[in-house]
Amino acid sequence: MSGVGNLLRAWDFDPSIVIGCAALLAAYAFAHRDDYSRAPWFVGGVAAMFLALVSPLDALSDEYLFSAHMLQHLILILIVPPLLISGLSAKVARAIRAVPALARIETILATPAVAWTLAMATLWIWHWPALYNATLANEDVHILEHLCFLVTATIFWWPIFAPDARARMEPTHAIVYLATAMVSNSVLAILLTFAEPGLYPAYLHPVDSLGILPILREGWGLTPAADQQLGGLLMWVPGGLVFLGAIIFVMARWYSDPEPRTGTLGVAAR
Amino acid sequence: MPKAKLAIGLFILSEANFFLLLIIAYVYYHAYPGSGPTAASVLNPMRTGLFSILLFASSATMLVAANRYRARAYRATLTWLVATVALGAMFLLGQALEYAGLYERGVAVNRNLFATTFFTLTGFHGLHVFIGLVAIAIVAGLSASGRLAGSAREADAFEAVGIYWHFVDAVWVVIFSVVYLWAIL
Amino acid sequence: MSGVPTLNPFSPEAASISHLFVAILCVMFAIFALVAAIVTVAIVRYRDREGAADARQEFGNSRLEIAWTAGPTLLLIVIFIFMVRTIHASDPPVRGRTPELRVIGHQWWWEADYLSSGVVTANEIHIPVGRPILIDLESADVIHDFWVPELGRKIDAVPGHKNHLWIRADKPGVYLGACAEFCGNEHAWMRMIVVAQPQADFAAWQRDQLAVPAVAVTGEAAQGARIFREQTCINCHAIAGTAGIQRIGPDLTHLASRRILAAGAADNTPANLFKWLKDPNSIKPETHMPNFQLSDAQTHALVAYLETLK
Amino acid sequence: MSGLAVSGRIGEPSAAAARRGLLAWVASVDHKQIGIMYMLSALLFFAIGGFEALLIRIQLAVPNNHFLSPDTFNQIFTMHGTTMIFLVVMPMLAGMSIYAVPLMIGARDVAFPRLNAMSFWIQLFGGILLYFSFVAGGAPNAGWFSYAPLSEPAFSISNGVTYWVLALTCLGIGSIAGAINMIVTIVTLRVRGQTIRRLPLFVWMTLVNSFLIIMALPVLNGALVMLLIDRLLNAHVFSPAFGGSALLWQHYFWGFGHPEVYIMILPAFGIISEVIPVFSGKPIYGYGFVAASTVAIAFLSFTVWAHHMFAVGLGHMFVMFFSFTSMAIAIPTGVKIFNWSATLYHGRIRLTTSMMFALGFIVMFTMGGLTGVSFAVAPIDWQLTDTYYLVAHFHYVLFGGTALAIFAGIYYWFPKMTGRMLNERIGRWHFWLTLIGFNLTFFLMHPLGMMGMPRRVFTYPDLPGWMILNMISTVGAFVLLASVLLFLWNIQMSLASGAAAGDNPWDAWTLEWATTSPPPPENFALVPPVHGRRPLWDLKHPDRADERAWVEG
Repeated sequence: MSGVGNLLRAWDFDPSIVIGCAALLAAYAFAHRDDYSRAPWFVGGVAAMFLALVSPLDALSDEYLFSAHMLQHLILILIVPPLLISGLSAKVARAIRAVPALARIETILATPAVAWTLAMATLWIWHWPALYNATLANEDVHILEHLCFLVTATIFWWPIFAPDARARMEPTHAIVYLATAMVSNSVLAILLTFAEPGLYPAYLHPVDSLGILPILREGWGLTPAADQQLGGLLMWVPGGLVFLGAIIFVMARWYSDPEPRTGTLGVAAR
Repeated sequence: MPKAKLAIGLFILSEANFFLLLIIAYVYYHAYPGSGPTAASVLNPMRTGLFSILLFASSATMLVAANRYRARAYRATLTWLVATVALGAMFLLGQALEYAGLYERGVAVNRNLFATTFFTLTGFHGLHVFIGLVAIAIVAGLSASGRLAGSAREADAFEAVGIYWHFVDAVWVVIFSVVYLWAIL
Repeated sequence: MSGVPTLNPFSPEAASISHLFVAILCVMFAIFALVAAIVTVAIVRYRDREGAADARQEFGNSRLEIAWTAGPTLLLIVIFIFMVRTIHASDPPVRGRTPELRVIGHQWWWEADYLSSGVVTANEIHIPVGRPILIDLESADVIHDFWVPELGRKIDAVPGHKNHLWIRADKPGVYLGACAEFCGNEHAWMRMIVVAQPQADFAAWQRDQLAVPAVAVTGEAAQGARIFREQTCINCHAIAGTAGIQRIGPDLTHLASRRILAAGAADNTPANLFKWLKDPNSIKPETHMPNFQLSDAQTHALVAYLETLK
Repeated sequence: MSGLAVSGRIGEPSAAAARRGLLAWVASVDHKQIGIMYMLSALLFFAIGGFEALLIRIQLAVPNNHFLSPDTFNQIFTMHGTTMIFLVVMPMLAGMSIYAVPLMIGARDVAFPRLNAMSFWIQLFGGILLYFSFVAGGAPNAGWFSYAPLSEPAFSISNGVTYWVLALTCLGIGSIAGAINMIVTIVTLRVRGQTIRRLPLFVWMTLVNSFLIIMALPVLNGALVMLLIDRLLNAHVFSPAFGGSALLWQHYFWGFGHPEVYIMILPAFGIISEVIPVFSGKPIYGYGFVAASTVAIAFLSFTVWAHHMFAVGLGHMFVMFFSFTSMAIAIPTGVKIFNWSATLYHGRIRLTTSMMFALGFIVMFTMGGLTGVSFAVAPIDWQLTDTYYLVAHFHYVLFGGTALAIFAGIYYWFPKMTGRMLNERIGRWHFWLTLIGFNLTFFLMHPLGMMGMPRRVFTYPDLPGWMILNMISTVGAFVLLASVLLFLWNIQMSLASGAAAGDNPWDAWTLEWATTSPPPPENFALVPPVHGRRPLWDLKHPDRADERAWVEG
């Protein structure tokens, strides 16, 4: 199984990623120097992002498997942003809002309609075969794609996980917001799952630089058709479950904080 | 929250699902067309495109009508409603002509799977346009007889009809791109 | 063969399923007993009677909730892992192997074509013991489902959608099978048997099946052969060595060698065959086999002929 | 209930109040009368569907039986399934929601009373249309999910399936209209103080359920439309012989069909979540978790449909994903069962008939849920799907689950609807007969399936053990018949001479018990103030009001 060995050794510490992650951590450490209580979340987010982009998963995604690439994107869209946001402390969030320019940006971007449209548009547009194939052909486009996903996803999750309660959406609206996003995500996923194989030709005949193609095809049974199906299913089911989890989380948060009293007991409410 | 508006929103939700199913069927059989006519071989995107513009225009006129209505300019409201009905009717006429042309070339609903799914999809959309026209006509009639003079309830109903109409157009945007534009690509 | 085939497997594939099933049954029973016990205890303990304590006004306990969400989740994850293993064990991938046998579901009988040897038979599938046979499963009309519970999973025969399954038996014997997907009027009588034999016997059986039966020239049998030719029989049925080549109904070349008649509606005895030819509906109501209003004499002759087709 | 200030909306007096006699019902737009008509129509069809069930059991009592011809048998079981699902369970639950929800939220009526009447009459019309097929050349005979191509004209010559399609389309439209009406009612007509978080769970589940209906029924309608075009305009969307796809129908049908299963159980969950707390004298345990798990179920129910298709050869990838989601959906369901059980503890349990049915529900539904999990495990499904084990499974869900809950609800709300109590002694008999008859009929179907008996066979060979099990099941069916007759007799007797109910016979705490029984056309003279989830409890125990307990504990 030297092939698998090659795969496991295929770490690619792309400077842009290493530096980017380091910068993120530094910025966080500076901003939160007096309170590291939420740091684990943020660090977890950065770690997830780092692993998704430098580990063998990246090698698989770029060269071999649509499904692996899908997994990588799901991590960037559904796992990393919520973790990063949850890592911020309310204090820092308020500090950011204190800067009028930033505050204005947040008010615009955090508008549910805007955030939703941005995120979903990004998701759909980048899966359009022409563009998707372009990302596989050209590394810069690929990096651009990943940045798009990260940024718009962060904007998308902000109104749900924002550290400052006032920046969060009203629960019932949040449920609709997430549910509709889940539907849009599922429709795209279903299209990918049932589309004819070869939607993304690059994965039909990979240049087998790691010599693992036989293992993938026979050993794991990932023929191009199966690979594309698996990709769609990953987006559909685990992806959908993340949105569902978020909905449940919102409801749990909602039910757990006591309601303001309406009128006084026994006495008629006028 | 206004009742009629919420109700129409929910209705649209269910309608959207219904059309999604028909579209999926069309796309599915687009991959396995079998013998006989295909979208590319028998459809005329240019011509249908022109008629589609009429339909989209009717959405605009409906917006203006709603706008005039809010401004309590009921005469103008009526005019714009009539314009909307006229545009919608022309779109339906265009669809009728298209169907007639297809039948002459022997493309009937049971000719092959493309034909079946095509007529099902566009036919049901046509039906929805027609229903929308009836609704708008009723609203126009009410406003003509001056019985639309905006109590909150009527305003709510007016908006509901408008939302439904915009939905019908939005569905056509999807159908037109999936059926006609895809055929050119 | 036995009372509860799904729990009494005769192939590794079926065994892997039944082991998992037994395990799951135990888990299910444990959980059921738990819930039943919880409810019963509550009823006994907190029943409203003289001097019973007032109901305690409590609203819930998040720790408990998380516990009984996480518990089942873990259990299901374990089950899922075992399931994945069983899926591969009970339904191994085809890996480009060419099927040896094609089974086609018809309303309401099973056609079996041995692709390698060319044997064609119906409702009675012979397999060699101990060797997995790859079946290519198709349907001629509606959806049917091939199911021999003692030998493994069921799988649908879907028109326009080819399916494959492995079938194997560890011990010689006769295994009952049936169509498990509702397929119309005679769904109930679309049964089959799988006969597992030692390799030698299996080879012998194939040889016999390939032999072209001698067409009787004298006596009742000859008369029956003529009836078969001249009545409309040959419009649907094939018999090797005769003009009958149609494959609409079951191939009758070696009808007399089969154990069952009309896909399990009756045992294959001369008496039943007589009844069947005289009035098919009396054995299998609403079957596609028409009633040709044959006289008793004709029917006897036909039976005599068909009984020669060993 | 005096000394309360008015905080509920009180609309114009109902149109029905003016009319008398039958017309008062036929022309009624009052949610109480329409709700009752829904339930009565459901009872009528329950009688018919039950009769069909008896015919099935008689035919299967002994092997090689000739009581029914195969085609008749197929028509009967098709009609039995379709009737029980679309003409009994759905209208019954819809009727209960339409009757109880406006009362529970302190409203005068539903948001659109006329639309409400329309939904009822169109559903009734659909039911009549379905049964008209019997005199129009034969009832549908392709099973309640009418798998293509068996349901295509090539294999189903009679017009039965066409009637089935048309009838179901009507029922679909009616249900969607009703669901829209329910949502708008719950969102816009709640009495002041009753926030979403304070909704009675029955109302909450009705709300979620209505969304399920709005999302799921159009899927069915879409599929039906295409099947209809196949049948009437001889197109071939679902006939493989002409390039169509048989599996597309299955994807569509189960895309609707599995949410449908939850459409038939969520309101039942709601009833249980009202009955168990009231008769335990405690608030529901873990309100938030019960409410949230309902939402989880609703979403998951759209991701599991292909577990009905494990046997069609989808490929292992699909199979594993769908069994994963199918197992996942068991988790929120389990959460509910645990919360109901926990509600019993430290309570003061009054074993009324209603409560007995509710407790019976917990145990019987658990059984159905567990066999359901065994079907989520694909290899087990490969052995047992389309056998009597499956028949047993969904009867434990729909009878042991939904039907028992419906009985619980009827015994609970009958006093409110009629002003008279149902007889508790007959009620207890009814409960035990139902439980015994139900388990006699369906429990032994589990072993029957394991022994290899496929479902939907009009008869079966005389294999060892098959006959005795079938015979017992048939006997059980007649015990069930007895229990139903007892129930009808109880209703009839209690209507005539039942004890007067009073406003709040159960000492319950949701708003419907704050008005007279039966309620006046305008529902409430006064709606009590709502400060929590149990307004009437708060009134009775100002010192131990929920809100205090909430804030303090």
